[in-house]
Amino acid sequence: MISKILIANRGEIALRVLRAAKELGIATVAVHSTADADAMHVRLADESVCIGPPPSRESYLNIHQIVAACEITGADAVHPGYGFLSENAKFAEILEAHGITFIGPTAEHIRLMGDKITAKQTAVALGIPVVPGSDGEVTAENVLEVGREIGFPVLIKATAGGGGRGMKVAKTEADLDEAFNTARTEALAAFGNGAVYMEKYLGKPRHIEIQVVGDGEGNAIHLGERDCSLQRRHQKVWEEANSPALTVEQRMNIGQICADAMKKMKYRGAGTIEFLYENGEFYFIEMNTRLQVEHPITEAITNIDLVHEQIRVASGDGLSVTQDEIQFQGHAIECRINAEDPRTFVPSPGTITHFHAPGGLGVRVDSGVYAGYKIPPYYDSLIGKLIVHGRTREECIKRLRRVLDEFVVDGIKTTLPLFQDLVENPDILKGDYDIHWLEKYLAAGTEH
Amino acid sequence: MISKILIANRGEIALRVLRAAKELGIATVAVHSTADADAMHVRLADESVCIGPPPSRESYLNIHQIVAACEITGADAVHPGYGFLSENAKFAEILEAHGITFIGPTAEHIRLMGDKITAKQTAVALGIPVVPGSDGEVTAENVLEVGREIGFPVLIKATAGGGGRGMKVAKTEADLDEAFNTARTEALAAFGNGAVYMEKYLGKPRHIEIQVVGDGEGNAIHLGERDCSLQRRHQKVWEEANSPALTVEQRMNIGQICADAMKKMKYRGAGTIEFLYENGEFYFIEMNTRLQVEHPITEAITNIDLVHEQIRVASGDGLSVTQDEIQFQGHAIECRINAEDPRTFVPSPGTITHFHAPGGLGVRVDSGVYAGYKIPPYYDSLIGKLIVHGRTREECIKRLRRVLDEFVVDGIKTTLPLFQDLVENPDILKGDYDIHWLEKYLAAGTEH
Amino acid sequence: MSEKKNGIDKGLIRDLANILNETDLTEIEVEQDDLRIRVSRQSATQYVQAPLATAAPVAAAAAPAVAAPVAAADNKNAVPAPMVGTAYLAPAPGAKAFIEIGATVKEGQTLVIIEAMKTMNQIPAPRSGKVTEILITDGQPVEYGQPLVIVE
Amino acid sequence: MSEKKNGIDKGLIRDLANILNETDLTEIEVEQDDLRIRVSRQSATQYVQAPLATAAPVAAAAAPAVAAPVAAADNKNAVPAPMVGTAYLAPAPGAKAFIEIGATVKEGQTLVIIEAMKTMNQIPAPRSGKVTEILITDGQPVEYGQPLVIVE
Repeated sequence: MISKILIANRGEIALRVLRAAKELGIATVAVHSTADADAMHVRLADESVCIGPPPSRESYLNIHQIVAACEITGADAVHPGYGFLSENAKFAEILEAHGITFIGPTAEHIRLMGDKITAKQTAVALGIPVVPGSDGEVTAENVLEVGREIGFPVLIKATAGGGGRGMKVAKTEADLDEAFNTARTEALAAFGNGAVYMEKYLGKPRHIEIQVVGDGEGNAIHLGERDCSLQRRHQKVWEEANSPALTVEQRMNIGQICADAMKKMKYRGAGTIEFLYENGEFYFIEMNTRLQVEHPITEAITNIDLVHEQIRVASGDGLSVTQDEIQFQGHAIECRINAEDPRTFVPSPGTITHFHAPGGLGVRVDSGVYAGYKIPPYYDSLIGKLIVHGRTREECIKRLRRVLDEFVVDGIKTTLPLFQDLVENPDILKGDYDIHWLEKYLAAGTEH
Repeated sequence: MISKILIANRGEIALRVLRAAKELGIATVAVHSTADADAMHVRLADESVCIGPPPSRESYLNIHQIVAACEITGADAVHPGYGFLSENAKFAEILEAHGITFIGPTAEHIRLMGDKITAKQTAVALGIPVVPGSDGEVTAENVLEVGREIGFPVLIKATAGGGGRGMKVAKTEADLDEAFNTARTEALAAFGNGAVYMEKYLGKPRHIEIQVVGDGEGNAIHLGERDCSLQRRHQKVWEEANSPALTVEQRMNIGQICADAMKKMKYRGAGTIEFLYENGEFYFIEMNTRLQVEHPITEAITNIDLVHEQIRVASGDGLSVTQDEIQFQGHAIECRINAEDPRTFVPSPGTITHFHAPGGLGVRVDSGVYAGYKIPPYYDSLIGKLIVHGRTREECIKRLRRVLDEFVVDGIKTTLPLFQDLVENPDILKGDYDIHWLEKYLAAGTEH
Repeated sequence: MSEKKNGIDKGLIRDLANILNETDLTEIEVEQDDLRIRVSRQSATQYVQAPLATAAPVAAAAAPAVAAPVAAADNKNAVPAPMVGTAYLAPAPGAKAFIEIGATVKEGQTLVIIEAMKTMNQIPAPRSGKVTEILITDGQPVEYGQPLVIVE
Repeated sequence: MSEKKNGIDKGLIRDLANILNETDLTEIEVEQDDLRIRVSRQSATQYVQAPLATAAPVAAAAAPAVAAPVAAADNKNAVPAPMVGTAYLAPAPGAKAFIEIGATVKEGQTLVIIEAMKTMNQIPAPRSGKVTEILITDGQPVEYGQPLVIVE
């Protein structure tokens, strides 16, 4: 049993974790830098400890200080949130050495999935589909055979490469010879090494991720997918559950593959398996061994509180549901409200002079800010998440449109106007977008 | 088709209706008294019209002004909310005469259910269970027979009576003679008329109401029940869906009876059939031919937006769901946040200096107030509704407890502290309460 | 950050501060490119201005259905509409207007009529005086309390 | 940023300030291309008190895990805790305390020790001086920045 959780994070996710702990009747300790003394979760926590000056490495990333805060408060568990120390295997080990429960997976699993090479090897071993590629170098002799095996279009890449040089796409078999030869020549010229390898080429993939939770004893469930294709500089901006692109059958199929993989590895806690998706196929990118920012859309369509589940499995109480009890209800969209210029994305820290969250049916706001709150300039710009639920995607979008008009954050610039544009966009309304869509849309907007 | 809705109400319900209209892409007109010029829904509406001075009878109850506001804005429909003109048959008729759609039932149905006697007759005719009673006077000859037919305990009441005089309970058959004779004697002494009649006696009933929606064409559905037993001076304070007292079978059974009744009468719009409930039996009290304050708890467990349904059926688009598509998911509780002293219930109008709504999973706030809002002293004291949803009643209550700690309304007194007490009370936690519980609880608190 | 940049910033800030003091302002904010400077001074008594934002929490207030000349609303000589409806300046289309600017009116004399629910309501002058302003046009919708005419 | 640009800005700001004063407004904001200027003045009559509530939006602030004597936090002579941990006034239980009130200490001399993660950290005097106050008790948990001792 966990009796007191120290929340080793800040901002909306610290508040999110605090809410779950309070609902479960568990005492809470907020740790904070000197810049966050006025934060909402600090005010709401049972106890608080200042752990250092504003820079993260001296406070939220300072393992020593966080463990010391556990010691002086008697916290017997730590929830790391996302970012900061949430995927730091050493932190998990140190906590374990001190007899403190880390609310997350084992250090071994964090390490395994934290390294791109071992993560991909593990995925293959667990039956999770990965991007097909040549096992090593392709040569003039086997290039056609490997190309046919992988399936066109394919990408030829320099093994020594980087920065796009020595990289060529062969759309069909007819393009293969030329692509192979050009890539080799470029590679030799650029890197003094003409060796190339081959991978499946994905032109317009979507980013689709599967939420999993395991109890560490060999039971695991999946909670369907989230479509996070709308990104800017690899930052997710808008997420949906379920994906407008998947059928129920595809969902349950890839979900089951992921749940089975988690059972096999005896994964403990919440995790997300990220894929690129194109033409009905899924290709593993990475696994995040922690809670994601966008977890509330999964909660909206399943009514399952993922932080409750994390705390349950960390306590040894197991999962609260079985796979067949999980029902997917309706559609949910999350908009990330950042303190940024909605076009240039330049951060806009400052004091929030007025804050009014929208209300009504199907609306959730996760935010630690309030009227009078001063956004410190030291951390990321996410100041809140708006999650809207509807019975259908259409109802959800209509509701989102209404809700965006109600949301008031004065005193700083936010990304709210971007979402007001997106909810009117025909591609978004159709759900017709890939991971390049938002960057192209923003680039086009700047040109005008 | 409806293209522009005039919202003939104020406060949170005006905002509630506005939200639904916006989601459906329908233009909105807010009408308001001079006291409500700064109201949230007035600010959010497409158009607004000031219709009179603060007193309701000169503004929100002034049919002339409201119809004139429709005329000058071109509104083709009126949503009456609850209270004010929502159950005024004449208003519905006048709108109809002006070619304006009244979003509600026919004037005939409003009138039928607005009169206690015709309402009870209609209920009986439609197969809705009513409180069993003697048809007229009981005499020494038939008193035992009637008593057995109704079932003990029974209440003997003076036909000329009032104020508890000439009223006696017979718990069992053995008490009957004495109760009958005493009641007759008292009745004769008090009213000069010894005639008495008999009714089923309900000692500790619960208030349970069934939500129905009909399309006016003979289709109707029920959306389960709400338990509104926690009342003070006949004002509901805390409502739950589903009731902690009913089984699924009872729910579906009484629900079906109500839905069938609405089909038979070709009821149009949303309505609520209110019952007293004791020992497995339902006894009709009255029918409200409008939206109820507490409708959001039904929305929380069904994901169906009742105002959308009202607008749909008023537009002739029919219901969006059939009975077998309705699923009841989890448990919801509503707390009415009034600007009142939480113990004495003395109204506390004034300026809200700080307002911070709680957030997170399963939380809905319907409120038109904001920081800086001045509560006018002319209208009722309801300033917001907190609706919390969980997968089970236990989860819902734990969440409610967390949420109440987060809700900040500064500058005035509110009923929030009452709810903080109630969520810790053993009877409430067990769901073990009747319509007298809250009054007794409050009386006991005052004594200490 | 270069010394030069700091120097320029500081100079500008000093200049802004001087302006603030000289002009008796309490706040100046300047934003250009990615530079933003705000200088402010609190009054000695520690009062701060009422947050106007709280009086206007939503971006856009609803457009009144009718274009009320707000400035006139507080004019004590204004005659307000006692009801919602459509205001007319003449008893019938094409007829002579009840009043014109500069006219002298007697208490009780009809100024305009307001039509509501097919009924024509004569709006009388509340007092005798001179019409200095007519704030509505013929056929304009009006809301309760909206100033119609100024009679001084 | 060019001198000219600054000069132009200043002229505009002064002009805006004059307009503000002449018109009895309280705020003017001008935005053109990527330049934005806002000038404001609090009117003497329209002050209201700052809602303190906005600085404390939740009913009860979290209890700090440690009881910091807040008043001392701003004392420039206070020696703050450089880390989280348990503070001890003596090198071992029962041993003589490092310091006592009235003692004179030299820069670098150990004032207290803070134990964190089984490690004893000596907290040295940042300067020579006289100990006028000891703000913690032996074995008390302390947070980052919490004042420990006052050395004047």
